[in-house]
Amino acid sequence: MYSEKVMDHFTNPRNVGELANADAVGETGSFKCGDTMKLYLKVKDERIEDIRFQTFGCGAAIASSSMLTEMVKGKTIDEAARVTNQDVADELGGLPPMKLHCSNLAADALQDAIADYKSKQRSV
Amino acid sequence: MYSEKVMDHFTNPRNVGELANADAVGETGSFKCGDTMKLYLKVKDERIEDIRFQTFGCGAAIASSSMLTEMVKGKTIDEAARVTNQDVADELGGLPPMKLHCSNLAADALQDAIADYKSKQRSV
Amino acid sequence: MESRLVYMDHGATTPVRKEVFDYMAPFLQERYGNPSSLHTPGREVRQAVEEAREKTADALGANSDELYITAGGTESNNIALRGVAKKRGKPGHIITSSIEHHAVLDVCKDLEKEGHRVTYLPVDRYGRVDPAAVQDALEEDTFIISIMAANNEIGTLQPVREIGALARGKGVYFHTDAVQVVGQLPVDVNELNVDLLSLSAHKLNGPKGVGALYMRKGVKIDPLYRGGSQERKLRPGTENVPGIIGQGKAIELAVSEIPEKKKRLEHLRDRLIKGLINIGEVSLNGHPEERLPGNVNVSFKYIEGESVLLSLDMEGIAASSGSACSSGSLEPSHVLSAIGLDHSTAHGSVRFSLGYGNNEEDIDYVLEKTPPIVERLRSMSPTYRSR
Amino acid sequence: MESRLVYMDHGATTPVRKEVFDYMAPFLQERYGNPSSLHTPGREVRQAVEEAREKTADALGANSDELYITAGGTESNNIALRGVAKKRGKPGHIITSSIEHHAVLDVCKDLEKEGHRVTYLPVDRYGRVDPAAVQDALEEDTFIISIMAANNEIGTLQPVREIGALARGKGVYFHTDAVQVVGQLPVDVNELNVDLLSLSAHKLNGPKGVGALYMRKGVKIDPLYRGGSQERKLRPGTENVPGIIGQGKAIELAVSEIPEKKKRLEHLRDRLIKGLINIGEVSLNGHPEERLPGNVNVSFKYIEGESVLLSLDMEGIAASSGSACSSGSLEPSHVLSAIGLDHSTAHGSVRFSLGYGNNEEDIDYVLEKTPPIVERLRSMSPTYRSR
Ligand SMILES: Cc1ncc(COP(=O)(O)O)c(C=O)c1O
Ligand SMILES: Cc1ncc(COP(=O)(O)O)c(C=O)c1O
Repeated sequence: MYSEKVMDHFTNPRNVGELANADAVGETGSFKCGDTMKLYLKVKDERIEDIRFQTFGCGAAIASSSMLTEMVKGKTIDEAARVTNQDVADELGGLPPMKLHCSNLAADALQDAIADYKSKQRSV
Repeated sequence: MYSEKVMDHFTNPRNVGELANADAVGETGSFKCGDTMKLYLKVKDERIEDIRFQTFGCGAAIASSSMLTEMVKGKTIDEAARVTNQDVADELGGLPPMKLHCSNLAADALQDAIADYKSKQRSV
Repeated sequence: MESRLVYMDHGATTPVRKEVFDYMAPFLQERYGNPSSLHTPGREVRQAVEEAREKTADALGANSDELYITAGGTESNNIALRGVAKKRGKPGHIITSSIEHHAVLDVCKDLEKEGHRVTYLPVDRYGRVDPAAVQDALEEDTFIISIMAANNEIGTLQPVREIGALARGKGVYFHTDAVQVVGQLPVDVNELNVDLLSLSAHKLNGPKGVGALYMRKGVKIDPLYRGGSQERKLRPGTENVPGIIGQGKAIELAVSEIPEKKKRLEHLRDRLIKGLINIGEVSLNGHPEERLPGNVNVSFKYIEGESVLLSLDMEGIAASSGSACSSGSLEPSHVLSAIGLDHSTAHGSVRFSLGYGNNEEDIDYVLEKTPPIVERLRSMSPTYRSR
Repeated sequence: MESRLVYMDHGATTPVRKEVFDYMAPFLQERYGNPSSLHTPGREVRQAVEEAREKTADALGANSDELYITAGGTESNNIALRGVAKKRGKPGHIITSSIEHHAVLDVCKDLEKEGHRVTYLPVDRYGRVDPAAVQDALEEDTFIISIMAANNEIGTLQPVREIGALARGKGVYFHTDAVQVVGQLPVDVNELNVDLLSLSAHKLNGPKGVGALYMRKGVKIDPLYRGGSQERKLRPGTENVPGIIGQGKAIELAVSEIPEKKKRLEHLRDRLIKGLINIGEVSLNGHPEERLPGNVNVSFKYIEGESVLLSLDMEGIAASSGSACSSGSLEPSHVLSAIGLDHSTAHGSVRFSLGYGNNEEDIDYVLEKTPPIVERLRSMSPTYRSR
């Protein structure tokens, strides 16, 4: 069902947990299947210096979260904003069709985190 | 499907063939399945002295014909007239249900032969 | 690495027992005649098929001419409900429950489209249908009641006997989907007042792709398929001979062993439930006592079922989940919703279904491997705060 | 007494080949997982099922997502015709032939009751449908044409390609019951312009109780059964895994051997036909050339088929007959009537269908044993006068 890469990220997820002093937090969930994800960003010079996730969800959800954090760590906010859920799925070597629409939401959580980050910048 | 007795009468039918100088001939056939039977009687002192059959039909038809000839040989015409298709089936140790109504017609052929005999008696 | 398999998904399907395999194997080899053929190779197979039918009927206290072979539980359910509705020929009313298997539920939805009216009875928090609710739901033109004998997900047993008596009193057909029960608990169609009953061989250590429909003599039904005259025209088509033979043997064995097996499985089941609950923030789904001897269904709070399954699978433990993510559909199990679980508790459900071959060591193993898995997943969960 | 079996009833069913049995046996033993399950034992079985589907599709030149597993030829035919009619939702016109298998013919009769109109095309004395007659029968609302690829009784091949082209030109679905042809002669759904095709594993040295329906992408159909999401919901129910695996292997083997097998069987067939005709007052039924490689169907004048079969059976020869007496119904075969045989000639028909394992010695044996049987039965017949 899942590729080896998915299973690797599910079994040994990267960057899991919280960031106590996060600069931004993003959250998203699937109405369809109930998965929820939370992303914490530490940003320095418009660059994602550190990132953590927490996910309630299936194997795909956990692996997508982990993969995304690897993909965007060290990227600028603008670069990171261009990463799509499809990119995450591709990087994982593909996901089962039904999982594409429900458990592959990490990029949405990132968008939410970036929005949070930007709104905080404005309000500063 | 068939009892041993049926198979015995099918394999070694008794009294098969024609009687050249028959006193009566009977014939019958099933509209339903197309089986036909012919019976030849030799009658002496109102008693069936000899009997022969010819049958175009399935195992049950052949066995029923053979069985009937054994049952009525030596009987008086009146005794023989009382033999029914059911008697033949019983004597054979039973027949498959569907065969009861199509291939078990020997007693009908006998009735026809007896009618033939009687009409010849009258016309003498 | 030693590869250990602890199979605890007997509710999904079961291994074919060696005795059953040995019994059916000749019918996949030298005994290949078509039972409808007139010749000896055919007639000998016909006889074996009829013996298997008898065994299957015997197991239900039925006559063998009330037993129709099908291709499984799904087909049995479809034939029962649609066949009776088709014969009726005009719209009417059907009573069923909201926790039936899809092979009943979705047929009912189809029948609604064809003009029938269906009452989907609610269940209590344990998943039980109230016989009084069945009584209340009866209408002038109710023509069939279909209530499963036990639920496949949460294992809850239904008051089949009471519903049967009630249906009998009203002259309404009573169908029960007994796919999860036959071979696990005693079933007697006369004691239970059942008119139609579905079973499936692969749930009782028989082969996949064969089942049966018991139908009381006199039940008026139309076939759905047409073709040859097999199964007295109710289910035409060349018989799945090895399947039928295997089913007969499997059911004979299963039923003969019920008393011993029930005791053994209930013991293992209760040990497993207790051990899992001990993990903390784990709740049992289904009825605590009125449940299938081998069924354990729990919800692990804060985490999702599929990820638990995947983790268990990596330890060689095979289980299943009512989580949306694992079902091939996107919705959480209708059964877990019907017993009132909130979305996230339903999401965290896992079923361990015990059966042939499971033993104390399997329970030990599962109780050793599960807690760290739960702990790990909870540690990743945004909703969990460890105390 | 030495007991010899010469099986010449491959049109009724065939032995499962050893390679096929060996291939499927593990799925009746250690590989028992449910292919819908998420765990490793389930996933591994899913993969094997999909490989078998691919093999089955490959054999028809189809894509594997156009191949749906069923419980046999009867179910495939029922799903094809009823499913398309159900989806259409309103009455329309169907074209079929008068010599179809009952699993097509009786479905059509059922559909007539539901308001559809059906044209049952006649056949010539060899049992051939005229493509021009199909053309002439087309009506404004014809939505499906169902013509079998080869007849099971008399072996006559139909001009499937021509009918397919014609259907394609008119945008009407074309279904063919290819149960007797797949594995015997090359079949390519694209070359033949077939939209739906039925096959059955037990006719090609696979197991009983499993078949397939090919359905071209885009064909609009409604499922008949509801339940799980197996077979993309067209045929729900836990998969008959060993059957599917066996079917895949059997069809792969059968199709790979067609060229050699066709030559071999045609040779044996023609020898047998010649030898039987030599008995005298024996006539061939069906087309002399355009027939299945293994099909021999003759009428023995003056005698009845069942009694021939019984007598052959006593010599260890397994054959079949279109005689009413042997069919379980009371009417003579509709096929033999349709090709214009009178009642008594139809009554005397016997089918020898050759296949896997038959050889020259079998033909010798049948040609040695049959003449005295015919002679004996004729000597008992009231309609026979020996010259
Ligand atoms: C309660 C119940 N009914 C029906 C079915 C369907 O049976 P089958 O898979 O044999 O079609 C199942 C199992 O899948 C079941 O658990
Ligand atoms: C031409 C034809 N169609 C359909 C069928 C039915 O197939 P099955 O017996 O697998 O249901 C058969 C064989 O019985 C057949 O010969």
